[in-house]
Amino acid sequence: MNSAASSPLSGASRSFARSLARAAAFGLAMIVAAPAMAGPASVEPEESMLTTLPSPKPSWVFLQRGVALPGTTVFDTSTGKYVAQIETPILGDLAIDPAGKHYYVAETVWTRRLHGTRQNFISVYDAHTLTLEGDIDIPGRILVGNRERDFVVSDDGKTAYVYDFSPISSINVIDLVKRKFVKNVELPGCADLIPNQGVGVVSLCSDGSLASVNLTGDKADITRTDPFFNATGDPVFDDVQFDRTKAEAVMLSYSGLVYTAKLGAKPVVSAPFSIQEAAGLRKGETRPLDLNWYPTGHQPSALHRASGHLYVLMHAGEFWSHKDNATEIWDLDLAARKVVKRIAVDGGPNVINVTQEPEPKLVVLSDGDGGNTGYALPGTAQVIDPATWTVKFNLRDSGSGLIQVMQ
Amino acid sequence: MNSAASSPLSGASRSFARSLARAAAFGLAMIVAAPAMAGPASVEPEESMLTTLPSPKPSWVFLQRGVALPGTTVFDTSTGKYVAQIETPILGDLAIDPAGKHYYVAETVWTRRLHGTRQNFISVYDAHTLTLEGDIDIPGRILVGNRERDFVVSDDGKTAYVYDFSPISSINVIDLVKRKFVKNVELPGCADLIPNQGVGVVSLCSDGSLASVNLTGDKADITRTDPFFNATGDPVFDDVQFDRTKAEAVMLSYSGLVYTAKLGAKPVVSAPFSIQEAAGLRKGETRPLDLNWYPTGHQPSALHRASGHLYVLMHAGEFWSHKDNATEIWDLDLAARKVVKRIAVDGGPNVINVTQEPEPKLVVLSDGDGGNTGYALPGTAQVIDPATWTVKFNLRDSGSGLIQVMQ
Amino acid sequence: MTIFNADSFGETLLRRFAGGTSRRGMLARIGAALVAAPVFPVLPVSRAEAKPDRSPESKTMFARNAQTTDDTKCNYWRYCAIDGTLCTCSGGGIHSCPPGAEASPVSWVGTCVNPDDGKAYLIAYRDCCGKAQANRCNCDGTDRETQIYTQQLNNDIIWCFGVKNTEYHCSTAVLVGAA
Amino acid sequence: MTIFNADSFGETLLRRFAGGTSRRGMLARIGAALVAAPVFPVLPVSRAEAKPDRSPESKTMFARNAQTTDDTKCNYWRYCAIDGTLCTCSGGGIHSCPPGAEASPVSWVGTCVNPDDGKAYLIAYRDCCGKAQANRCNCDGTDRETQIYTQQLNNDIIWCFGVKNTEYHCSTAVLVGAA
Repeated sequence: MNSAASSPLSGASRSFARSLARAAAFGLAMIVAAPAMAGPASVEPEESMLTTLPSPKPSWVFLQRGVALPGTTVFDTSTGKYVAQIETPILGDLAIDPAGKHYYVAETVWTRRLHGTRQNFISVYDAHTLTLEGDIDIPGRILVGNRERDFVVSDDGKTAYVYDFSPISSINVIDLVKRKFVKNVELPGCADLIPNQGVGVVSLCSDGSLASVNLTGDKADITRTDPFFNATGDPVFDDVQFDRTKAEAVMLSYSGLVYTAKLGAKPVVSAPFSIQEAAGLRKGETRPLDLNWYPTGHQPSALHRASGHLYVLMHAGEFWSHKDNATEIWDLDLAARKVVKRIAVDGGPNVINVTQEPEPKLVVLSDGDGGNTGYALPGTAQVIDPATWTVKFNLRDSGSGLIQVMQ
Repeated sequence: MNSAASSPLSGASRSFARSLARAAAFGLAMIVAAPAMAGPASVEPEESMLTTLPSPKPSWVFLQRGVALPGTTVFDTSTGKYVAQIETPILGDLAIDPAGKHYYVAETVWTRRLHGTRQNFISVYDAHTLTLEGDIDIPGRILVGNRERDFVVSDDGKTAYVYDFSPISSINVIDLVKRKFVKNVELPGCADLIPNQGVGVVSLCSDGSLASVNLTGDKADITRTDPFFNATGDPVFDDVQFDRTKAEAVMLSYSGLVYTAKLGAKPVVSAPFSIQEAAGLRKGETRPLDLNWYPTGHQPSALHRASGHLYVLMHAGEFWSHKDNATEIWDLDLAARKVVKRIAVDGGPNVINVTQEPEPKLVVLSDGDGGNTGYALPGTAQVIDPATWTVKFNLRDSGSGLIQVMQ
Repeated sequence: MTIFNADSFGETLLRRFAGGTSRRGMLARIGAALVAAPVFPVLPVSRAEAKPDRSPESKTMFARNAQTTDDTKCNYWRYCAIDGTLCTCSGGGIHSCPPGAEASPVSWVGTCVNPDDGKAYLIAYRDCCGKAQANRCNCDGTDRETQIYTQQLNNDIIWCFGVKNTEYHCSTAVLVGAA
Repeated sequence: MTIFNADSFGETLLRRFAGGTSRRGMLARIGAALVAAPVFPVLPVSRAEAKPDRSPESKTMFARNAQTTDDTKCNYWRYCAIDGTLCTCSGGGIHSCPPGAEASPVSWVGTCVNPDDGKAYLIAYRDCCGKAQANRCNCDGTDRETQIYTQQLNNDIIWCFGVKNTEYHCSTAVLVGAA
């Protein structure tokens, strides 16, 4: 990597040195890193170096390697190059510090792999060295893959919220400045956390409402909007899109209804419109047998904040096929309520995201890639330029699940 | 599975019941296992059952899923059917209780996945229920894949030996009856443990000798044979074959030399013979450029104890290509010092084992299988009948590394 | 607006377990972890709206193509809302965990149509837990499958609760009763 | 019989580090973890036998096909005895660990021939540790690679010692000197 800086490797610890001397005494041959003391040689021996990273860039994309292999790969969509790997475990959640100084990973491990004591914590990594600065223990968290709204950081970067389902539904609040767990707040019947700056979080509920959880006081105060969607008949996808600067959330239902909500102490939800109608087609039904274009995937839509364009993975099929692979990407101008472009896409993606650069790049991937092995191994992500609708790069061995970007 | 017995699922714990009641009070809908109290219904509700296993059979084969996915799959080579999964971690070692009552797994975990405290222990599983009976903590163990001689159990099933390299070379001795770590014995310059009943273990050494480690006294007593092989110029494979009833070990070198050793307080090694000469070809060289047939793989040979036949993975190539994929299996009659059969094999295997049934079955696999992903995922093992040299079964999604059988 | 209408999911269970019992009594029984019971989010289920629709139009693509003979295939009728590795391929059975795995007493549910009688049945997808994922016969049925704010109808969540270790091994499809 | 003849591996290191120093003095310096040193099993290396063979006959198939321009390919000359994921493909370099990974101060070694000058060089394959395997560009060179009773020449062992966590991330190929 061109942007990487290097620093010499620090020396081994003293206790290790002792163990080494003991090993040597017992007849073991080995090479120890030792450039400084090297005697005369025909070739100058090399030093082992460490590599560091710049702050996360808006052109970077973070791809979870899936449910078979741990780790999140980072690629630069400007160059198509691999940048680094962030240590997310399987079913772990990554959140990026809005200031770009840290990566936070919410994870769950047993002390002895498949037994022992369950531990839930947030690992804090320095964004430049990717070294672990420490853990913040929390009481629990939901175990589910491919969700961006189970672990979110407030817009000011000071507070993290972790969704828990144990099977009691609740929110864990974490102070990222003090690196301390603050409190657990029960959240009956709701899930999916959207940071609501100055208030707390907003959440989707199974009665079809949005709950606003006010966490400013000693006691959490939860208020709900009127129900506006049908949580069992036409659910909105967990994958709520959120524009921090406008404090606006965009929700998409299985049938293709697009809702927007203005966040705040009392969120206000707009009347929905149909993405199919916005494309000049008839509205999506909520029953099988009727063929139409439907949104699809684990991460079916991506909002480019600056332009107000929502990119949606779509497939032709029946209702209740909301996990099918996409065959088209629709480019929806939210303000105009118009699908301005429909583009065929290869590889059957079911996750999509868009970089928040002035000239954005789309990244799509088939969650569950990895050839015909069925193992959801890292596959090939496509970087698509929505200005020209051409594939700029194919990122090989990149991800097999959630795609994240700098907000 | 036909042979499986079933028993009703035991009830949930009381503390969980409390948490459930609390969850319910907060408006969460769920289904709780409850066959006994079911009211009238048109269909009888089913109970959740547990499945149990018979004792391990000589026809079973144990296949490590490799370095990407944890777990060892068990298949029955008589039926080609999947039996169960034993919980071996990546780089964990499985040992089967000779009495068939337990499975032992030597493993290494950090309390917090990639950080925290390193723990090394042996997990003890009941062979019928596969439930964990407990752990036996040990000071350390080598981290290396695809080796059967890093964790062995004595013939009487009472003692386990775990090889450690830290980087001091040593043996951990474990009392399996008391389920306690006993002691650590340093083993300078040697590795690969062969149980030596009534004495301790025998080990391969880098001076080309066998070390006999006598563990009967308070202080370990190590004696070595004269050097008989060249550990750097023509190493014998780690994968020593061992016949418990005859107390005889069979070793195979890169160039194709076959050594046998009678174990005991003072092991005696026979003069080697060339497997190529035993096939009517010229002896293998120990230099590149000369083309010949060479043994190959991580587990290049398998001894059928009762008949004294050694089945060897072979490939045509140059010296120092000892990890190449095999293209033939050679059937070597050890007593006659004659290769009685050479058979072409598909799929380029590099691990082989043979069941110890009176009419044995060979199992071969390409370590590193998993399509073109390069991830060493479970691939397809072939079960070959050496009486007819036909493939009896293809075991799909079975393994990608070490193959083990009941001894 | 319909608040909860996952077919007759609610109705059935109310019929089977609640009967003349009060909601309070029902909770007490859940507390003893002896019975199954749904407790609905915020509003009690509307019985009228929860009636199962058995018209051909209600049949999803899955239901129209399901079979009842091979429970190791993804199109086996009970798998209409399953997600994961089939225990039937992994040393267990349609309602049995493989050796060493522990069945979660809590599960998500589906309403699947049995093509033999054309009737809808309530299926509890009980995960078998505490072992590494078997990864044999992976299936993903999505009939009436929702998002995680309606947990009991979501099949992405690791449904391993009240077990010693929540590692996911495989999923069973337990017949609870007629829907 | 030759006891240790991995080309000039031993000779070089004796020449470079031992010189007039006694064996005892050498061990003391290893104790300080400042220098590299081989201490041979049981018998000291025979200098006469350890002389590098630079004839064409000594060149393995790997050496005959190696290149010196692209260190992200398995046939790069230094990778004659590597086994694992290349750090050069994983955000690191030929002698640099990727961000967040820690280089093991102890390593296995290889003796590889540089096709540009035809000379043999000692390469230390230093593993970068503490992160999940990168799994990008996996290579397995086997020139003079032995079994685990001769650890320093075996490439299957996880060579992560003296680091905080021994999880294997990727491997570097550090040039130590002429062989």
